[in-house]
Amino acid sequence: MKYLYFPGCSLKGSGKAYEESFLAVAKAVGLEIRELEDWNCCGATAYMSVDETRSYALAGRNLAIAERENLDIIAPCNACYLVLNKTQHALKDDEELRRKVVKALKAGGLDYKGTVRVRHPLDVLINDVGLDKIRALVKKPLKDLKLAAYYGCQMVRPYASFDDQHDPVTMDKLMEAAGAECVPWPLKTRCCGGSLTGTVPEAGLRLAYILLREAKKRGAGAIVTLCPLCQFNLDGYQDQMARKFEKVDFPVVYFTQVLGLALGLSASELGIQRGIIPAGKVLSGAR
Amino acid sequence: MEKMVQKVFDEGQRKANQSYMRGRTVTIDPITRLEGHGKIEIFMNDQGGVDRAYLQIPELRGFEVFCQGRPAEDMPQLTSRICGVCPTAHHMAGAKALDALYQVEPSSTGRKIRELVYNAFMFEDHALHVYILGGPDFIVGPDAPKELRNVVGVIGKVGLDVGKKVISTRRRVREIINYAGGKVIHPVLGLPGGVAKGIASSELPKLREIAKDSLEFAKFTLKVFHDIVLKNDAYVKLITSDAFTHKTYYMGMVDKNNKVNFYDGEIRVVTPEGKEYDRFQAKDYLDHISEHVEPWSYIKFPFLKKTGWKGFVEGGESGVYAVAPMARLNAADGMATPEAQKAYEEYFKTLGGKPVHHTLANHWARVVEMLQAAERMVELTNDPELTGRDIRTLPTKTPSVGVGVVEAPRGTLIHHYETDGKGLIRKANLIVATLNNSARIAMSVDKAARGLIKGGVVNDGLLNMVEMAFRAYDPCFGCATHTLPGELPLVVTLRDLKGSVIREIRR
Amino acid sequence: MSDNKQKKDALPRVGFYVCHCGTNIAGTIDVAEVQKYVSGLPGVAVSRDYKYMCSDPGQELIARDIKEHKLERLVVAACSPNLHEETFRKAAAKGGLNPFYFQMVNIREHASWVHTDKKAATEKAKDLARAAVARVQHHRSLDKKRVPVDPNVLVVGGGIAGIHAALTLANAGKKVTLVEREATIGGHMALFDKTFPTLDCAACILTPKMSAVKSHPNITLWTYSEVEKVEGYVGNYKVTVKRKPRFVKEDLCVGCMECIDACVFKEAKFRDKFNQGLGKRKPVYIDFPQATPKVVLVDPETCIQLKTGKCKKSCAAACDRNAFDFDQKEELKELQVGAIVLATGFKTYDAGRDPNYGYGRYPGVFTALEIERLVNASGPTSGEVVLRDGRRPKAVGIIHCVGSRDEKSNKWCSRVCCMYSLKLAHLIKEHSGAEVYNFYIDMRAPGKAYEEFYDKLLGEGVHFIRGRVSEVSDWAMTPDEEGKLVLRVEDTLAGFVRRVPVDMVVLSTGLEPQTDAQEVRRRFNIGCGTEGFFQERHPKLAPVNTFTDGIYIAGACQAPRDIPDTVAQAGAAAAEALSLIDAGFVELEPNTSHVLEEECCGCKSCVPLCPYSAITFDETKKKAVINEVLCKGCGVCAAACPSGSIVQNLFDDEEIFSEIKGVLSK
Amino acid sequence: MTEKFEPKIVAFFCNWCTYTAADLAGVSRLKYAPNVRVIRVMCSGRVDPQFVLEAFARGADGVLLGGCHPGDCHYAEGNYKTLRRMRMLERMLRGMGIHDGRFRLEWISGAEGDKVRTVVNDMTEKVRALGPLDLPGKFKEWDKEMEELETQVNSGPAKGEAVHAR
Amino acid sequence: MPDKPKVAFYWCASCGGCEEAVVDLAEDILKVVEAVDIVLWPVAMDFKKSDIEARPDKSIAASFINGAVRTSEQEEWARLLRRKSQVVVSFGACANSGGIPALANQFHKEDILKFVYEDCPGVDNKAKTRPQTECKDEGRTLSLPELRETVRSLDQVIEVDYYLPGCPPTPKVIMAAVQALLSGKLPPRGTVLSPDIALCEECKRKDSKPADLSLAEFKRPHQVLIDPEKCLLAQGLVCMGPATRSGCEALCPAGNMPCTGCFGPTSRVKDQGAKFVSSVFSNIAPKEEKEIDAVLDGIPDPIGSFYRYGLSKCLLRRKLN
Repeated sequence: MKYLYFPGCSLKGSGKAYEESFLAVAKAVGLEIRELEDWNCCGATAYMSVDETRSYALAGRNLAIAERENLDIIAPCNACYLVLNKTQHALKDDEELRRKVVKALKAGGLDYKGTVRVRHPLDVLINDVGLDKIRALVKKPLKDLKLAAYYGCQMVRPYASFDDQHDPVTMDKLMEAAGAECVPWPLKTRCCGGSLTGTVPEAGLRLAYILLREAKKRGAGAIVTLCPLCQFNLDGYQDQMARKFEKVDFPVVYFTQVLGLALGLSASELGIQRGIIPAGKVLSGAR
Repeated sequence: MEKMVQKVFDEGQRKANQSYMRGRTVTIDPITRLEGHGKIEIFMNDQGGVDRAYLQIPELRGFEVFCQGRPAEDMPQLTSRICGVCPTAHHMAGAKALDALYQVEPSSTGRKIRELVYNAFMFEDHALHVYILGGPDFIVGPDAPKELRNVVGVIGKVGLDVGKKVISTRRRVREIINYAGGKVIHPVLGLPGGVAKGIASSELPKLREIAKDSLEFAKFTLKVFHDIVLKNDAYVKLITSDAFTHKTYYMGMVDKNNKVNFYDGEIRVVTPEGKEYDRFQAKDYLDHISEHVEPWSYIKFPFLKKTGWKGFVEGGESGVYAVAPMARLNAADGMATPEAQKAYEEYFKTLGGKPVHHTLANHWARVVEMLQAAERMVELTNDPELTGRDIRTLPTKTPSVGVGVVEAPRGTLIHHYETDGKGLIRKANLIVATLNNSARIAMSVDKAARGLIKGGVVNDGLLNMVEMAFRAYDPCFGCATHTLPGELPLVVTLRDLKGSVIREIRR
Repeated sequence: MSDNKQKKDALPRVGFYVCHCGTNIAGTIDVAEVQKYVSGLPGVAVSRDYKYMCSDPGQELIARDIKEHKLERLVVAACSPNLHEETFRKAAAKGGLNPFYFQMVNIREHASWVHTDKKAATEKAKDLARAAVARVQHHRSLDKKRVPVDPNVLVVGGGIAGIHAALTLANAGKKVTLVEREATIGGHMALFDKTFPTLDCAACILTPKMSAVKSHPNITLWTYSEVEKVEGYVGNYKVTVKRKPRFVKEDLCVGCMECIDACVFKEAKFRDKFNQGLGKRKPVYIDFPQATPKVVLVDPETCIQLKTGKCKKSCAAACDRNAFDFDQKEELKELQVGAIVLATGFKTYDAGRDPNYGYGRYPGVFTALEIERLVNASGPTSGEVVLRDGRRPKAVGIIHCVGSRDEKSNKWCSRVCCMYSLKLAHLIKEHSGAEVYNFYIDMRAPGKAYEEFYDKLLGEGVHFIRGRVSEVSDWAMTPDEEGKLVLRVEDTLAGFVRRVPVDMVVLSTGLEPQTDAQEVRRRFNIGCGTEGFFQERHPKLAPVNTFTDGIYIAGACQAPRDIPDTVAQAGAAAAEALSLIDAGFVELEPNTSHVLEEECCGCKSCVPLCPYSAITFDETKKKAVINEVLCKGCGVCAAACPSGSIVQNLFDDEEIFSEIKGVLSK
Repeated sequence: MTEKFEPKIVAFFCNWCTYTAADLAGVSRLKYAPNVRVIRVMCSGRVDPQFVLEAFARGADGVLLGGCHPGDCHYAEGNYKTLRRMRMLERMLRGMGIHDGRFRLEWISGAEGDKVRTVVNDMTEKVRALGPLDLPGKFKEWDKEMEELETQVNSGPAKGEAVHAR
Repeated sequence: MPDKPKVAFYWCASCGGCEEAVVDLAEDILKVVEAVDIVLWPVAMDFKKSDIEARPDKSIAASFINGAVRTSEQEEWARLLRRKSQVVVSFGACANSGGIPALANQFHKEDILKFVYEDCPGVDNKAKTRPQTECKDEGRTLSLPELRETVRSLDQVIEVDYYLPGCPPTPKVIMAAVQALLSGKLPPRGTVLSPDIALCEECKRKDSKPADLSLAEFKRPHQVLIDPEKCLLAQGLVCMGPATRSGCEALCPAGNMPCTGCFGPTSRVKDQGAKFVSSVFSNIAPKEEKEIDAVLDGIPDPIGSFYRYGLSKCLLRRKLN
């Protein structure tokens, strides 16, 4: 199974651990991953709201490059995943827009027909690799590890392409395949505070805090997520939360890290040490 | 010059002069009594003699092209529409090409049914030409008034009973084709590996009867030819006269004993001296035959590849060759059946040994072949296998290329198909009897014209002579260009060297 | 070709009329120009435009012209033939012209209403008119066939709609067969405790009608049965009904229920469908005390005897009438009826489809139907409003429009939810004294005494919050939310987001077509709308008719409906059926096909094509023959006859070819 | 061609589904392209491939055929018969060089007024893009090659005079 | 023989099979020759075109013209005979509907010339010489007529009074027609002189045709051994019989091969191919598009199969570019 990997800015920066663990896991389950050559910003952040057409062109460029190889793109960052998907849809539905964007691409010696599929690693692991294969590959089942599976807002909305918008379950299933237990909680897709933590801190922090607290209350040992932004938000601001509300001190890890451990990869190759709130101990149940 | 020719001239002179008075146009009949028309352009030199005469074929149908994409098994039926006079020849060549295409050997019964149908066809087609198309030239006579130079005239000459006999024999022989082939014109029996329909033993007695009578009729025809033609000095002289003579290569199909065979065998070519020059199988025809294209005719001019195209010239140096009865007899060492063999020997004895170069001898050769066809019919109708049930072997192989050949009344006929895996025609090539003769016919016309036209005198008798030059080949330009024959009236145009029209003779 | 066709040289005299339809047509199409244009066409003797052709004077005009101008053909350009073809055929007849010497041109639905460009619309009208004029010249004079109507009626569905229709018909003296899929009639209404807005007891008003059905001499009641097959045509339907085995002889059982007590299962332990799974039942059971027929039945899924054949059958033993028969087989019965009333009802929206409301995830979340059973005196809790763990709720939130007015699920308003939510609010408060919150988008109370009912509840102190609830969750933001279900909702009147903690959430689920509505409508050869409810012939003028004559629809199978409307519609359907039956015969459209015997070569190509086996092969003549009574005029055979030897009346080749030529040749 | 080409599309609609849908579109006042001329038949199964060819031969740039959805035919299976024949007809049209876009078979139920709108608009645009088919015009054009001669011969050539056709 | 009706036979673009068919009247031909005065018959008798031109208009009782029309000469002859004749009989499939040659209407002239003179195997033509309407040979100017793009039926060129169907017409229908003409008992103009009912009527296999074929597969003749008794359609072979006019007494089925439709359709059908499709394919077994296509693949050349003799009369007339 061959795929093109679109890192986006996060996985090269704050989300390095995500990249490391994702690539390691992909290797372990036998996915052939090649980084998209000469990729550029996905066009997320504020750009969309500033100039739609251009940001579509920007994202379109990545799709165009991918199309030449006619392989699926894997975008682990939920923001990239959403924007590229959005672009994909927009270019399909809006003839006018497509004309403009393709014109722009042509100027760059590219073209886009609209054949590329944008995939999330979770989607690929669940639907292309399959739980059975993963169960078979698990070397160290993560017994008595309790997790709160947190999907964030962007993976399921608006394109619930492979899971339910309100009550997604795929990551829970995957974690269970890894031997872990997922606590039932209703906040799977609730806002993590996102950029608000930067702009309206009190709001942002509160949102993030609620997630952590609830997860903890429901007996989870850690939140497992699949979005570098969420991970950063929940993991990074806990000291501020401590000051504002209470000390939570709750690890937030990537699903690829957890899976990696179960597959018998080492903590270091999965970048577990990179987390601000140390997750080693909680996950150590597995080691 | 011969008395008769002289006579024709004087006559012509008179008419021509009169017609001058009538406003410098002479109107002459179409080339009639052959399947397919020609167009003759005669260029005069200053002396009023012929500089060059062209026989042009004005149409083309493109069967090879519009058959593309069609299922191969339809080809025998499609190509039979190339010519309704010899549909059976095309049908049979097509069926044999399908055998090769699907690499399937026809069941023995299937093969015999085909042979019976085919010999029946050769017989009736020759009969048609002898009595109705070509025959009048001799039986009634070349100098006879035109309104008598036709089947009615023939009947007048040989008597109504004979006329009726001709007609009834043809009808009955054609009934054989009708019965075994579904239709006599455009039959439907041919399929790869055999035939569509078997022959019921209940039919045998009738078939035997017809075969027997056919043989009798063939013998009778030979007698008629003796009595009316060979006993007439003028005719013999005419036949052997230089105007109707060309020394070229000759092609025909022969069995393993080098005897004439219409349905199957190898293609043999002899030199103008009558020596074996080439012998090959149909599938290899492209190694031996090429086609030359002239801008002034839709017909193509095949030639012997090894010798090459040297233009419209005679002799061993030129790749021009001939087919059809006379050629077949030249190319073989004898006939395959006793009666025919006797006639064969007499034919060459009378015409001064092998090979015979006199175009008009085709008429006689045709009668010889009628005998063989009839004798084969007798043989086959007495063959118990003819009524076998195993009439067709189903093909199992994937089709790709197939070439089939038969000897049509008018000469060697080759069908060549190439298909995709589903048996749909990708490419088709048809080298048709008359096509093989096209170069020699063109030469005959030129030679006849040169030999006969002097001082710009052109008249009916002359035109008929020119017609005779190629009517003898019983040519079918319909076949030759895979055009629809008969759409064009003959136009003879006399031009000076500069090409301006001195006189146009047309319908 | 056909004898009574006119000769080309003498074109029949055509009268052409184009209708303004007020401004409906004239507003977009230049009718004067059309009239003028057509007047110049070959064969046209009269060409007029008129305000309302369908009006009496309009029809008079036609009748008069036919006489005065000796018209031989009639063309009217107006609305859809589905609306007024009959009208103008009658007008033609009135003028003494065979009604089928008429062709209608649809320039309203197909032109003026759907186009804005006047010029183009007018051109289109001209083309269509020209085609009709060309076509009508080939028309032949025809007569409608009359076939008798069987006076018996089939009613499908034993809900309030079916019950009312059946009784109405039976009271009119017609023999009625009422077929119900469940073991008892009563439908959804039997589940309810009270009905809005009067709050009168559902049972009290329904059960008398149910027993009336049972006891009515003209009604045959087949419950636990389903329609398998429907053949025939208007007035003459042949229906096959499947009767499922109850394993209890219906005629013997008196419903004493001794057997139920005697069952080897001492405890009732199986899901009780009738009670929405809130209660339990035994393998031998009866849905509810007033079930009609009052006959027990045995569930093959759970009965030991039926599953293993090894049971001591104490139930059977307990029956002193030997009503048990464990060998009962399903049987097929055939009916001959002239008309059919479909009252197959609805199903409620599956609340599980909105995970954000947590149905199935949080035990405190209920559907409205479950509450209906809870508040019902004869329900599983005998009227006690309690949570699944038995606690009494202190606060209850009722969420409206679950599965209604929602892009993601159903776009339509289910029409009854607002009112039944109000009813439930009242009953819950009454039964439990809890605080009740209604979360609504709009309050829709458009019926007699409905708005007043709403006012009444406002008076009772029920809370109303205008806003669509975004999620129901169990995480607490504040201590007082602990252990509660919290509804998040934007209060669109107050303009901020509320979190309302409650103990019980009620989802007012909307109404949907029955799961098998599609199969059913195919079986009866009628249509469904895009939303899946049965399609009426005309939304206003034929609300209980379908496109198949003799088949009528009533109740929520056609669209969400409350009880009063349903009953009214059931009456209407019954009346339609009666008018059909009492006419005694139906006139069939003469658009049937026939074989030109001389020309038929007997290739049989047409024989297998007829869906109604109307075409047979005459072995002696070696020709195909069409039975014109069985023929329904689809024309498939005419299209398929390889030698063109089948003619369909009103649609024969010449007519259609001339129409094609007509629309195209300017 | 300066002014926009307005395609002529002939439609055959079955009475029970597609024709009703078109009525519904009207009742709902949906707006769509005025290029279609509807011919009503009781069932799409009545539509003989000859009708389609005739429509093209008479000058239609496109032909639209509307019937009930498979399984929904008012006459049980008429639309399957339509589907089968028209699949073959499509092959034949291709064989005669008529672009696929010019012939269209659509299943439109009585409730799908909106589909009538979208299909008609879409087809109108697609056919507009293909340009005029205009067979009647082409027939004339093809027959031009005969005209010159026709006049010559019917006026009758003087006896014996040559008639050359080039 | 002045009082005998004058009759002309002419061939346009035909294979000569129609003349053969006349010759096949055999003994009967003498009767015909007795009864009429043949003023033109190029294939068998010598006559002048000028004779024809010299005749007063409408002086020929009947002209029998066979062959499709593909060149100017053919058009010229057709028009001339039309002018001189009271009745023109379109003789045979080619004249009636283009016949086999009309299959060329699925191609273009250029395709044909290019293949025949350049791409055809065996052609030795480096110079890519093509026959020219005008060319010089050693200074001598020669000309050839131009081929028409389109092959036409006779009635697409001149008005036709009657049609004799078949490829070729059978002696039976020919005699019937001749007698009708001689007796002066003429049917309405435009009539096809053969029974106006489809071929199954006179097919020996008729009774063996089951009502419901619902074919799941079509077979090609070479793939199966054909049962000589059973209906050919029932054997999965494409037999045009049901969509073809009778009169030939089902010769091809008698020859154990399917009818290919040479007698054309009945008077009630405009387009033989379309009508055949309408009938046979309505009732094939599958319902799903994919499966339907699979069945249709069994007929790789629909045009050639359904319009073998009638492409000129297909409502679309010829292939567009």
